[in-house]
Amino acid sequence: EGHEGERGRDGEVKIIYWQAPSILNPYLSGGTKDMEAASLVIEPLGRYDETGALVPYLAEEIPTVENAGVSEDLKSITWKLKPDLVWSDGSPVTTEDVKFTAEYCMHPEGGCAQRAKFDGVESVEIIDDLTVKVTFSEAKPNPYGPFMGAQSPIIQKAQFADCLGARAPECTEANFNPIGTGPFKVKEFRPNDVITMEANENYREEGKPAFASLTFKGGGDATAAGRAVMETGEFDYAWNMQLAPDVLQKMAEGGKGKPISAFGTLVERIEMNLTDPSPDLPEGERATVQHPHPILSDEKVRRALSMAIDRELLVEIGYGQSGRATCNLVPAPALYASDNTECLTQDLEGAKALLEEAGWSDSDGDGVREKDGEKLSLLFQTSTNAVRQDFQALIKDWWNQIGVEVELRNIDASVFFGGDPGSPDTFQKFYADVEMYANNFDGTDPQAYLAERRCDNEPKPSSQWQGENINRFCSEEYDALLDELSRTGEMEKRGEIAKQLNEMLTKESMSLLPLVDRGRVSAASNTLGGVVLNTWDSELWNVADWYRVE
Amino acid sequence: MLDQPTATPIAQIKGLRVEFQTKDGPVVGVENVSFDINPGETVCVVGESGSGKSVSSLSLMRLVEYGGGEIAGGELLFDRKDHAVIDLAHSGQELMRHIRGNEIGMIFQEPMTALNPVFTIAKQLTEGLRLHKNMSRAQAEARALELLRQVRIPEPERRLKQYPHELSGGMRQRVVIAMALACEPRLLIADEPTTALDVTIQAEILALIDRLKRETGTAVMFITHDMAVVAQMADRVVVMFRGNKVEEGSVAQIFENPQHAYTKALLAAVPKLGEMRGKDWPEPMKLLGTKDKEIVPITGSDEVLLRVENLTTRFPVTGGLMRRTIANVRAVEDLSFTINRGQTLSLVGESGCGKSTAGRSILRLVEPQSGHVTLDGKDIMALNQGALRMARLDMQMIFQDPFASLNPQMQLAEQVAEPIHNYGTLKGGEVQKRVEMLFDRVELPRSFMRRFAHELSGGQRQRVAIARALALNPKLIIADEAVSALDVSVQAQVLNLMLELQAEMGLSFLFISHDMAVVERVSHQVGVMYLGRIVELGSRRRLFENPQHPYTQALMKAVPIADPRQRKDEKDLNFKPIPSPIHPVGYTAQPSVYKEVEPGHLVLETDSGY
Amino acid sequence: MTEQPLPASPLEADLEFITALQDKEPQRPPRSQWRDVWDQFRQHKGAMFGGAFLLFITLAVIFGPWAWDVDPKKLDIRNKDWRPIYTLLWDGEARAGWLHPFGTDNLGRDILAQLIFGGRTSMAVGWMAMLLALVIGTAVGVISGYFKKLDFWLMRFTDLVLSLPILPLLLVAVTLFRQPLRANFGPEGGMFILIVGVIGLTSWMQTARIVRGDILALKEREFILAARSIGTRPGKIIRRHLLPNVISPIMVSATLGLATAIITESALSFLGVGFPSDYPTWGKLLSDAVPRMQEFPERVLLPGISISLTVLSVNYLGDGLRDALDPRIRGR
Amino acid sequence: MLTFTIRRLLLSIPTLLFISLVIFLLLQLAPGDPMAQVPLTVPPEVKQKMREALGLGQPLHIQYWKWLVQFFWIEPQVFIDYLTNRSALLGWLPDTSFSEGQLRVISWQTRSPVMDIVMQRMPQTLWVVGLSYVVGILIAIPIGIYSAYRHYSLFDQAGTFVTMVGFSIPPFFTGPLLIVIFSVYLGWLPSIYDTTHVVRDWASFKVQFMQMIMPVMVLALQTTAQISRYMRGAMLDNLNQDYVRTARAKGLKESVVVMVHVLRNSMIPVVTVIALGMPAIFGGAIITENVFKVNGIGQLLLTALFANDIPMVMTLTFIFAILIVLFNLIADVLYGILDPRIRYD
Ligand SMILES: Nc1ncnc2c1ncn2[C@@H]1O[C@H](COP(=O)(O)OP(=O)(O)OP(=O)(O)O)[C@@H](O)[C@H]1O
Ligand SMILES: Nc1ncnc2c1ncn2[C@@H]1O[C@H](COP(=O)(O)OP(=O)(O)OP(=O)(O)O)[C@@H](O)[C@H]1O
Ligand SMILES: [Mg+2]
Ligand SMILES: [Mg+2]
Repeated sequence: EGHEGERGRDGEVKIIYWQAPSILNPYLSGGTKDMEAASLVIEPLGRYDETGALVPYLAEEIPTVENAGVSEDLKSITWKLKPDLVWSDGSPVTTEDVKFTAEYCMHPEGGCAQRAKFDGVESVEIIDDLTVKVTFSEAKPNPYGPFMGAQSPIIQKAQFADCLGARAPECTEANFNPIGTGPFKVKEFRPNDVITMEANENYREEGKPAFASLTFKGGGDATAAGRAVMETGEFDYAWNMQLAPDVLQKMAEGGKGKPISAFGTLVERIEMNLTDPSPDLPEGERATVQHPHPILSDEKVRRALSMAIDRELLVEIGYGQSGRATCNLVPAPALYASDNTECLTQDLEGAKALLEEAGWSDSDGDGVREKDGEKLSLLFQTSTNAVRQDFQALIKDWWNQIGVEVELRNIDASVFFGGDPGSPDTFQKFYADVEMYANNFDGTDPQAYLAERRCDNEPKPSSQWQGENINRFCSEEYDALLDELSRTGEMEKRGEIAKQLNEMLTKESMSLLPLVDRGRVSAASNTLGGVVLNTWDSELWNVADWYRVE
Repeated sequence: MLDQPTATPIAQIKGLRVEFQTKDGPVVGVENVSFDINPGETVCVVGESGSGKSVSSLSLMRLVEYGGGEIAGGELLFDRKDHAVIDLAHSGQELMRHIRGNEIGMIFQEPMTALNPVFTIAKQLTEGLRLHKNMSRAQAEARALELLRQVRIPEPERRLKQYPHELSGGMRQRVVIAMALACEPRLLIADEPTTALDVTIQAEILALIDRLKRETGTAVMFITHDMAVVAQMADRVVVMFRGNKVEEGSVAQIFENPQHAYTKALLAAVPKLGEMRGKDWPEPMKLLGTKDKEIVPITGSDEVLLRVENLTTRFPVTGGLMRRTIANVRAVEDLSFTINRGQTLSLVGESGCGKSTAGRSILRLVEPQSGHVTLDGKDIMALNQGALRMARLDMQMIFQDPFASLNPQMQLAEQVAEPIHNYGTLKGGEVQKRVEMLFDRVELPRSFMRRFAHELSGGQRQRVAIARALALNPKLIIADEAVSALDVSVQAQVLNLMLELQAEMGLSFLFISHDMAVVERVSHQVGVMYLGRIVELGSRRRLFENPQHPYTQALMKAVPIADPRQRKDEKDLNFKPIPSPIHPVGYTAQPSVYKEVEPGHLVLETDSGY
Repeated sequence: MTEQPLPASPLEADLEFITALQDKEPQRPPRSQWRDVWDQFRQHKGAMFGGAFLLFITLAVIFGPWAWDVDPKKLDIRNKDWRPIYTLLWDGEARAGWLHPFGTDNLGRDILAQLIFGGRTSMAVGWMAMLLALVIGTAVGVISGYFKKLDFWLMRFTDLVLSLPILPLLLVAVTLFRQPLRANFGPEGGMFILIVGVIGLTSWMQTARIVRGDILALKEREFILAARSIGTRPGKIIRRHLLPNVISPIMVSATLGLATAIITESALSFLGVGFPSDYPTWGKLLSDAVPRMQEFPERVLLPGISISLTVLSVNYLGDGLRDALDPRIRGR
Repeated sequence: MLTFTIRRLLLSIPTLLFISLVIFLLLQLAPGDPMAQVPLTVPPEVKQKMREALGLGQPLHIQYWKWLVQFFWIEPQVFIDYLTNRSALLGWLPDTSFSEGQLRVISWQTRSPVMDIVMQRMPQTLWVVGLSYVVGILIAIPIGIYSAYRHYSLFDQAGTFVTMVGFSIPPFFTGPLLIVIFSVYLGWLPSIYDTTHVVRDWASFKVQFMQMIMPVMVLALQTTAQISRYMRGAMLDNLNQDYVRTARAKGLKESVVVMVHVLRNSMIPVVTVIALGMPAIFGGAIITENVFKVNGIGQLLLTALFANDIPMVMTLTFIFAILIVLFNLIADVLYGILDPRIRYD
């Protein structure tokens, strides 16, 4: 294949992330950019590959029930490290480091961003230098939370020993320059700017990485990053090319590189607010379950709104190759993905009929439907982002056509996703009728993701507006089915239940309108070989295999 | 000197015509002027403002081009050292640069602005020397020092390192003169070199130029509009009027036997010190061109209108970190006088002696420290702001600079009407009528009412200011150097106007001036101020005929007299620089104690610092 | 106070000498002030051009929607990415036509209509923010220049505002005021007020500084003292005597202010805080079009040129007005 | 002059404290949350824990006081330590360790001391923004002089036109435009600035030069427009002064008259305007830095703002405020030094 040879033979590789990494410790940040940059240096025991399958990294193999790595009762998992692993500073990797990693993240004062990965972990026991056992307080059908994937890599105990808990932020040197086992090690870290790395001479695989050094530049915007890879060839790899398809295509004509894409579970959706966000309500009752939404509580209206949307066109305008129209909240893996395609055909006439049926008709001829003197008027919010604004415009146009008045609002992403309970503009508070954003789930198991829509998990004043049930969906039937899912271990059965749950949220209740299954798009130079885009883990998961094509 | 027929003239101006291209088409600055300047001779060019004096001189330097002018005709013959006569009007700028400063030196009108504020005196003085005489820096500085000595600047070494603003006006003008003389030019052009200066300094500068001329044999073209200065300086006189030469002759001819009507009128308008000798009351000047009108002395009344007692005004000088007052400028110190209804009291004195401050303190435009001001029985000092405003109905002010005291952005009628509106003394159409009447009164055509200040001549502007002061029918008008900036002819008219108004309306004036001749003409009472105090106070007649205080005597001597036979000698002049009026906070001044030398004639006994 | 009769002029002229001695009268007959201003203004070619263009563009954005009654928000996906009509000159194949003379954007919205509507907003924001900044700046400048006691504090306040970061300020303002403003003025009106407010409130400092400096100098001029001595109250002195004399620095600030306001608005659009996304402004049209500027240069050029020309014409207009409003220059 | 300076410096302390309080309150009021960039997959309780770890829950006055202490007390100590331990200048002094174990102002985003990052960003900010200022001034001054000297000439008109156009075009347009022309089509210049590039020799200097051209030009356009307008105005004012005529009457060359006498006077107001523009250099240029990925102070502020990194934003804006107050003072003092007529106190 032409990528055999000695380590460092191919010189330098340059990666551009238009959001610059600010720290190389995923436990303290959780931001994608930081996590992916860190994945070049520190590694977990195992990763997900491009198909979502588990592959061992520092571990000898992936523990399963079959190979007795996972106990029958699903309450513990035993990992075995590869022998003779060394850190980039030459010291051996031991299970001490694994245990320390868990301690580090589970420290109550540390504010660990990946704390959820360690949920339910009761203890981490060292069996021997290479064997470690994680015990959970209850059965875990998916025990691959800790030490799996880019979110939870192993850090060196020697380096972080003094950084536990409240002292975590003081360890600037460690956070900026973690010692790892990955193919590269940090030479210089400039927060929010650029990282220069060089090949780890102690990397476990012979002849890898092919590059002697790596530059990881941050800053700018997606357009500029794409341009640098595909048009000017200054960089080899650019992350997250969230650009309109025509722009992307035009850039690809530059001939220096091409966009690459892969699909995961990220779904752009419209959430329907089932509670009343009216500013006339007293603060504290606004957008809470006490007041059902005067318009959107009616399933017919929601359905009509969904029918009016042409999802294929949205994809064409906004994502092109890197998006797929979808009617599902869980679009992948295949096991969990429902085959519902009902929503894909736009039906404006049907939508109008449905609205008539629901009692909304345009009695005064101004193009907007009314019922009981109230106008069918919606406030539609989303974060500031060119593609989302185009979507808003299109959807507004369709909804206008069926007699719905729409006011658009876009909010700065840092506010919208910020979750500050003091701000009226967060997506959790949902002081609007409908809102659009994208979300996905970690790894391959949707259980936690579906469980977000439990009754009482909605953001509300009493929970400081924290909570993930954004549209305030509540159904006892749904909750019962969720409980069943958490008790089920058998894969087929789990798939069945998950599909059913997914359809309850989408097809049946239309409380949430999935629009587009968004792939990851990145751009890679034509001279860069070995790139395999992965949506289940860090994009840079196999950077050790990258090489230069002449 | 005049009778030496031999020498060829240094400069001959023949049929000079200068045009300016303006937006409204060409304007003729000088129409037709011819005259010669002989070596070692002072030719005075006189004429009212705008008559083309400066333009002629600038043409000779070929500097009019930079002001947008163009020499449209005539010759400017200049005799260079090697006796080659060239026509400056047609020589290139390269040659002109060589002549300028080197062979022709020029002194400009405004000492305050003629020097570059950001360069030291040394730099500005040596620049020309190094250029024209190829001197090294050290040589040039040595020469500069010599020049400063020549113009008698005290402490010349120190001056070299100073900046223009650190020098007094007189010193600055001397620097300008030194600059003009630096390369020993054969022709010196002095464009109104003393107009902006005090009498005493003026006298010194005039004497200086005269002496230099005598010592170096330079020819001097002296431009002025002041006939008294002409009488002191000139060998020959050229009279200009609206761009033309109307008369030329020796100084004696011009003064004793003027031919042209304009010259006659000009001479008639010049107040001469001593003219009022023997008269008790002031009276309007006899101007040519006015119908034979009876000249009535203005007697006024004996009733006291304004009484000022122990007025003291100080300006704090702050300093140090916390900006505390560390010293005071004693601008006005223990001042007392009275003005009778319908009479005029004049305050004279040199620049900075506190005349303006005294005037302003009476109006409380600056807040006095202590003292009493009683106007018509009302204690001005005791009034609050509202009452003070009302009290100003009775007293108004006319300022020195008629241009600066009018708002350039407002129509004149509005400005005259402004006090009426402010106090609401009249309403509606009556305001208009009153304004029209005021314009008539100060002899301005009504068509001026809708003009702007810049469209008027200086005299006209000052009349507007007078009209404005009259608008409220005040009892007292404080005229702060109200005629100092005007041409003689115009000044005479304005003075007559003021006197007439006084006679007719019974106005009282506090007349502030540094011009003794003018003061002699208009005052009933005179106070001579020095360093914030009145050093001598008395009726005009007694004070002028019998000056007692040494300062008054010196002042009298310095005044140039418009009579070529009464030339002054530099030896007569004897002036000390005025000491600083700044005193530290703790300093207590002695009260002013006066000795009555004659009835109503007081002379200061306290040490005034002179 | 009794009215004293002023006697008629006693001077009768002796013609020969009076010509020699009396003041010369200005040659030109008196004319109305505004005629004069206009005459002076007319001589300034740049100002005439600027004024004409500004008038044109103002009329175009006000009355344009009647002449070109296409809805700028109307999507027409089938006809997206049309080129402007002039591309047909060299490329007969181009998607262009009189239906959309300036072409359409990537969602098929008519660019001409967007330019007209965007111009409305941009011009309105520019003018209002500029006026607001001017009013505040002038007020602060005049007050601190005129009242010595307030000077120090007002200038320190100016420093304070100068160092406030505009972006967080805007976010704060949006949070605090959007709801009430939206309730009272509608979503677009509310946002308009907010943006105008924030831009205006953060760009007056330069004007204040300059005006203050000029006022300090003017205050020493004699006509101000004269005005005080004739009993003019401070308010009136400021209004009638000081303000007209600082008109020229104010004009200069106004020109720069309008430009800055239009540009700041576009920068806000660029950073994503501003009007609703489907509400065009020149700045937003420009920043939205930047990624596609190679294929569709007209989409950046049209709003870009509109902004530049407007700013330029305001600048020239300001130059001309300054000359025309100053009677000293006008007199020459 | 000295007492004036000292007095102003003393008075600026309360002003600055007040400014810091206002900025602090403003940032507290601002919506937005440091957790915005954490993916939605991270559950809310975890985010809450992270917030607490940042000290977000504490009462306002405590947060403010902490910041004050850190900024005014601990950071200077760190600086002294740096001076005595590592700097070449004062390294000979015995090593101090005043700041050991004290908590500095820590950025929420990077969990590292804010001042370190600021210092790291200084070189590229000064190189690019500072140089553009210098270039802008160097271009603007001759344009201004000549425009004024040939008032209303073709050159003057063209100068006005070009500078106004330059002023009115936002950098987010000119930046990409230049990139498309010079990087994409012509391929002459890099579109992305390499902040790690070190100039060692001629070749590396050339690289540095190439990568600076575009951002410097984009920024210089704005400076040029403004400064040349001021320069022209000041020259026009001075060209009509009497002293110019005096200088000419001395027979000086026209070039000396204009370039020495007039220029020196006209530079007085322009120099102070230039001084007032200085803080902006240190503040960076948000949009241009972003377009060319220069990653200077401006970009730092922008990312901190969007990440709601309050300590960082607070510190940066406050440093900016200090600079503004300081340069205001410098401008005043400069005025006094350059113009011998002005004497403070
Ligand atoms: N730059 C100029 N542009 C247009 N007209 C000018 C210019 N300079 C002078 N003039 C005109 O030329 C005429 C003569 O002016 P000049 O300055 O020589 O008068 P002057 O006798 O020196 O007066 P003053 O005593 O006030 O100095 C005046 O009418 C004036 O308006
Ligand atoms: N506002 C002020 N602050 C400080 N000192 C002042 C102020 N006004 C005047 N002085 C000082 O007070 C003294 C008297 O000034 P004043 O203006 O009264 O003199 P003057 O006799 O009118 O002089 P001139 O003939 O030049 O008008 C001078 O030394 C002057 O410097
Ligand atoms: Mg003159
Ligand atoms: Mg005075």
